[in-house]
Amino acid sequence: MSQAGAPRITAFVCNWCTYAGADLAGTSRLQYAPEVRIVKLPCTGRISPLFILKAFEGGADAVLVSGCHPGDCHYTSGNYHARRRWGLLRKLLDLTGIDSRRLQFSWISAAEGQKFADLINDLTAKVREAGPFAGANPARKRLAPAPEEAQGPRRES
Amino acid sequence: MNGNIYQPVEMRIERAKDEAPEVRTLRLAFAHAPDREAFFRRYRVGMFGLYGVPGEGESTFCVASPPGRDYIECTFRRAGRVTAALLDREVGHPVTFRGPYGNHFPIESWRGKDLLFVAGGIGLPPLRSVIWNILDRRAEFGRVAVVYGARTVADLVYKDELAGWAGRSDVELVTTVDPGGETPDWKGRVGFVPTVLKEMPAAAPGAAALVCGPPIMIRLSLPVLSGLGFRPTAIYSTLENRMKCGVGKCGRCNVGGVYVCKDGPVFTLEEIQRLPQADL
Amino acid sequence: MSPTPSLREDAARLLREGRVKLVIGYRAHAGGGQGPAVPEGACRAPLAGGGGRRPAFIEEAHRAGELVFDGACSQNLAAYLKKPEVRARMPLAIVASEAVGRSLVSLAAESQFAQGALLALAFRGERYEGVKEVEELAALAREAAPEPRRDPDIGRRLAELAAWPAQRRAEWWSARFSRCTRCYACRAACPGCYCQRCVTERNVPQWVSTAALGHGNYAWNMIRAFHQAGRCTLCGACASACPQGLPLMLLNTFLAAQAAEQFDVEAGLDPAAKPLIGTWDPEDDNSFFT
Amino acid sequence: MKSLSADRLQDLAAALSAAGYRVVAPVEADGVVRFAPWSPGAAIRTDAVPVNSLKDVFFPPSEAIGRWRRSGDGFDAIETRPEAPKTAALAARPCDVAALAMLDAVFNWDFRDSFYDARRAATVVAALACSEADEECFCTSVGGRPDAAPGADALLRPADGGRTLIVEPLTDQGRDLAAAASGVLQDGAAAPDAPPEVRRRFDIGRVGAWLAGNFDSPLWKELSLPCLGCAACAYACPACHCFDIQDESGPNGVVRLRNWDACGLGLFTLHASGHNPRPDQASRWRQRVMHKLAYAPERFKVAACTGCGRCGRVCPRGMSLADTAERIAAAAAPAAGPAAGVPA
Repeated sequence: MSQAGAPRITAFVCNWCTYAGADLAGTSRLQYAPEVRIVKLPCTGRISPLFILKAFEGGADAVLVSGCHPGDCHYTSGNYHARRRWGLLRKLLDLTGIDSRRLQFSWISAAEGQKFADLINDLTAKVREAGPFAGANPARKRLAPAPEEAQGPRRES
Repeated sequence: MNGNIYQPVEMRIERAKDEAPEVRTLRLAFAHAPDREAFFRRYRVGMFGLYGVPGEGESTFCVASPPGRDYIECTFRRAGRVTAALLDREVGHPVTFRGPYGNHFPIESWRGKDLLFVAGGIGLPPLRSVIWNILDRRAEFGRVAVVYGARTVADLVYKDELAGWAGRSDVELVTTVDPGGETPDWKGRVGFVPTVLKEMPAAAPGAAALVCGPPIMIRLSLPVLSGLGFRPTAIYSTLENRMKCGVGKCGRCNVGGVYVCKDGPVFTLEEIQRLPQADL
Repeated sequence: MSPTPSLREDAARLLREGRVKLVIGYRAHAGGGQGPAVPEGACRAPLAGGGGRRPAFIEEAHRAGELVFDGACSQNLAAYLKKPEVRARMPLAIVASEAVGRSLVSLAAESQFAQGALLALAFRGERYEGVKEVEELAALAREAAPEPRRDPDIGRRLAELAAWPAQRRAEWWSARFSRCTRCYACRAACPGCYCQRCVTERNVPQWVSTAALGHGNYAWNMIRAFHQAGRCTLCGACASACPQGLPLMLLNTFLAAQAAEQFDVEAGLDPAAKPLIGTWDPEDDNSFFT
Repeated sequence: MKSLSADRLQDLAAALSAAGYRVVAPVEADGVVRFAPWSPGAAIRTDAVPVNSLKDVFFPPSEAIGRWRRSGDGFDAIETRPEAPKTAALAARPCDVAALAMLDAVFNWDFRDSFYDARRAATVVAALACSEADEECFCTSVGGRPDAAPGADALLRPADGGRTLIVEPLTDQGRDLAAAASGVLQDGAAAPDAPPEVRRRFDIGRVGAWLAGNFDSPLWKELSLPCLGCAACAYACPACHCFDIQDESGPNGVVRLRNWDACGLGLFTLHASGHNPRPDQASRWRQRVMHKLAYAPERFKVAACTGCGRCGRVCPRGMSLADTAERIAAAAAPAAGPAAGVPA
């Protein structure tokens, strides 16, 4: 469900741990905030900085990146590679106006359904508190295909 | 008269036909009758258009169908983003079109004259519109011969139409495939186009040759055509430079003093030879 | 003593002996002179004209006399190793200031030229050091800069930015990026931007918009800087090349400092260095993960 | 004679702004002087050639030329009109104004570009005659001059040693502009300053003759070696006009953009098949020079270079069209006279 002012959160998660954790949260019927859109990748090592930029370009209020705990990568070292990239990228984005309220990282295993639900709730609350990013988002695409789209309610897609 | 010249018209895919691996022909119907009328008022064989999918972009191909239909057809191979998007579209889906643009073959000057068409692979579509235009008005022209080759039998496009032309007594059709490209039941020739072309009869006075295909085929066919008696002013081809606007603005197709989208795409060999760095 | 005679002699000898096919260096611009003083803000890339210095491409020993070197030779010639026309003339020699030297070491670490394909006619300041292999160039660089060198003025500006709220930072950068015309002079001038097809030119899918608009300019400037993280030697070629005067060195210096702080990496000092992005350590900072 | 104190240019801008014009002028931001929208309080810089040219006013780096809304498997086109507010371009240099002849020609030579034309029609150009020239200036080599701006609607001519600007309306639009600004203009005589000396760097006729016969000259390779293949020169150029068309989509719709592009960039002519008819920088630099000094004069009867010198000022390697033309003129010299070494 979508409502005006609801934060838009994009989560890039790995297939083996965090996605399974999210799945567990679902099958365990844990309640968590519904605003997150999950994009499943084979491994956090596959999550390019371009994905994160694209999410902000498309109007995400926050981006979550999550995968297997260090040492648990299904492909041995994908998350280690990724961690190094993000250590730099998050600082660069922070410098240019996308701070840590908008870009978060976590390790969530397949067994951590509760952690996933808690994280999403926590993140959603923080993003709600920070408010919509649209006005301040330096990456945002500000092209209105249809003049009325700019003001219109967000469509579920 | 101050309309947006970059605004395409809407077309609907009426038919899609796979010609060869990754090569498809789309038959497109104009969504709005005035657009169709405007198109056919200006369209002459040889002209091109920009076919598009909003969100992906536009791609330039010749119009492969003749005047006198209520649709247009284009034949293209998967190459980049736009052709991939066009291949994804299904019958009934809309696409966009701008055109017709560019110059055209001087077909009226060929009345009563013999015509030799030489094509290789995906080079047949630009000539196909001319061939059908001629066949629609068959009595007005002299002998019509078509030499068409492809790397393999599978790569030949318009297979049904080739069969139709082969069955006509007023068209002389020679099809050929490169050595090794034949199948057990292949009835045509085996050999490269320039080789097969050598066996064609000499040019009659006023005859014209139209050549379209890969650069290497064109390059090797030209001396053969000269040997058959075709002068550079009687040999025609089309240039396929990369284009974006199609209307002589964006500068991409500029070669020498020529804008291919305005002064072409149809050129005589003599004109092409005067262009610097022509791909021949 | 002016270094030029020995530079010219070495260049001529290398060409004459057939050890290199090409020497890339600097020559005085035929037009010459500094010209009238340029008003502040005038249309001029700060180092572009380079005080009347231009790149020289010398293939014949008798032309080595055209070579000059002085403090005005500021263009980073290592960028020419990207050009197929230049690569076709390897082995070659490059007149290497300290900045060019560090770029060459960095490129060697990234296997951008074969061993023996490149010699440096090396300078330290304006002192000529002679013909150097890449390893010797690296030793020179380490000797010249035992401590990381950062422009203190840039450090001050970064500290100022860091103290602002995020929204103000976003607005400040957006105002600057809005001037970017996507001419890619930054990319062209950078020795490290050597991808044959840049990510902004990949269109299936189009990750980085090529439009000179806010979103495309932000994504482009982020990705350009990020792709240099841990690789940039802070030569300043990109910023000098930018016609719009975008503060690219703020981004580069910031990332270089981060690379040093987080991963103890300093680019351009070790031809055997492993790439920062592409390697990892189990002990890398994990504190930003929940 | 109408004139204006040179330090009152901002007042002129303010008067025009009050009269409903959007004012575009050389203003400084972050140490860079650019042709950009003027806002109250901003100083108008007449002492520096802006880094971008007047072209940007009519042909911006990116603009929407088409829009669609998605609907099912299809799209609904949304009419896309140019944004063309009533504009006054102040203090454009004569070389920039001269380039409008090239832009007018290419955007109208057959199909008419409504986006360019709408802004052209909505804009009044008040040129500023030059009082200084730097070493990159070469307008006099390509038929221009620093103290006249044919094609402008008005000319601001420095006088009284730079203290005064004489306002010379040249068209009805220019007269409208002067009328709108009458409150800040004064009557009375002023002595026009002598124009600066702009060195003539090459003989354009000789260059043209050489270009006609030297497409395959080895000189192209040599001249292009320093070129790193960016678009700084083309984007700064007042006459360069090549562009790309790119679609940008979102969940609900599509915007088709026209973005600047340049023949110096390697991908400009790259076919989807991988074939590139201009495979190296030598062929790209040749295209740029040929297009400016041979093809455009042949096709449009106007050179696509007005000698503004920006290419030389912005090139990261200090290349310039003037340098290239100079080299060409030198190469052409022996052939121009009786051929040396050839027995009569």
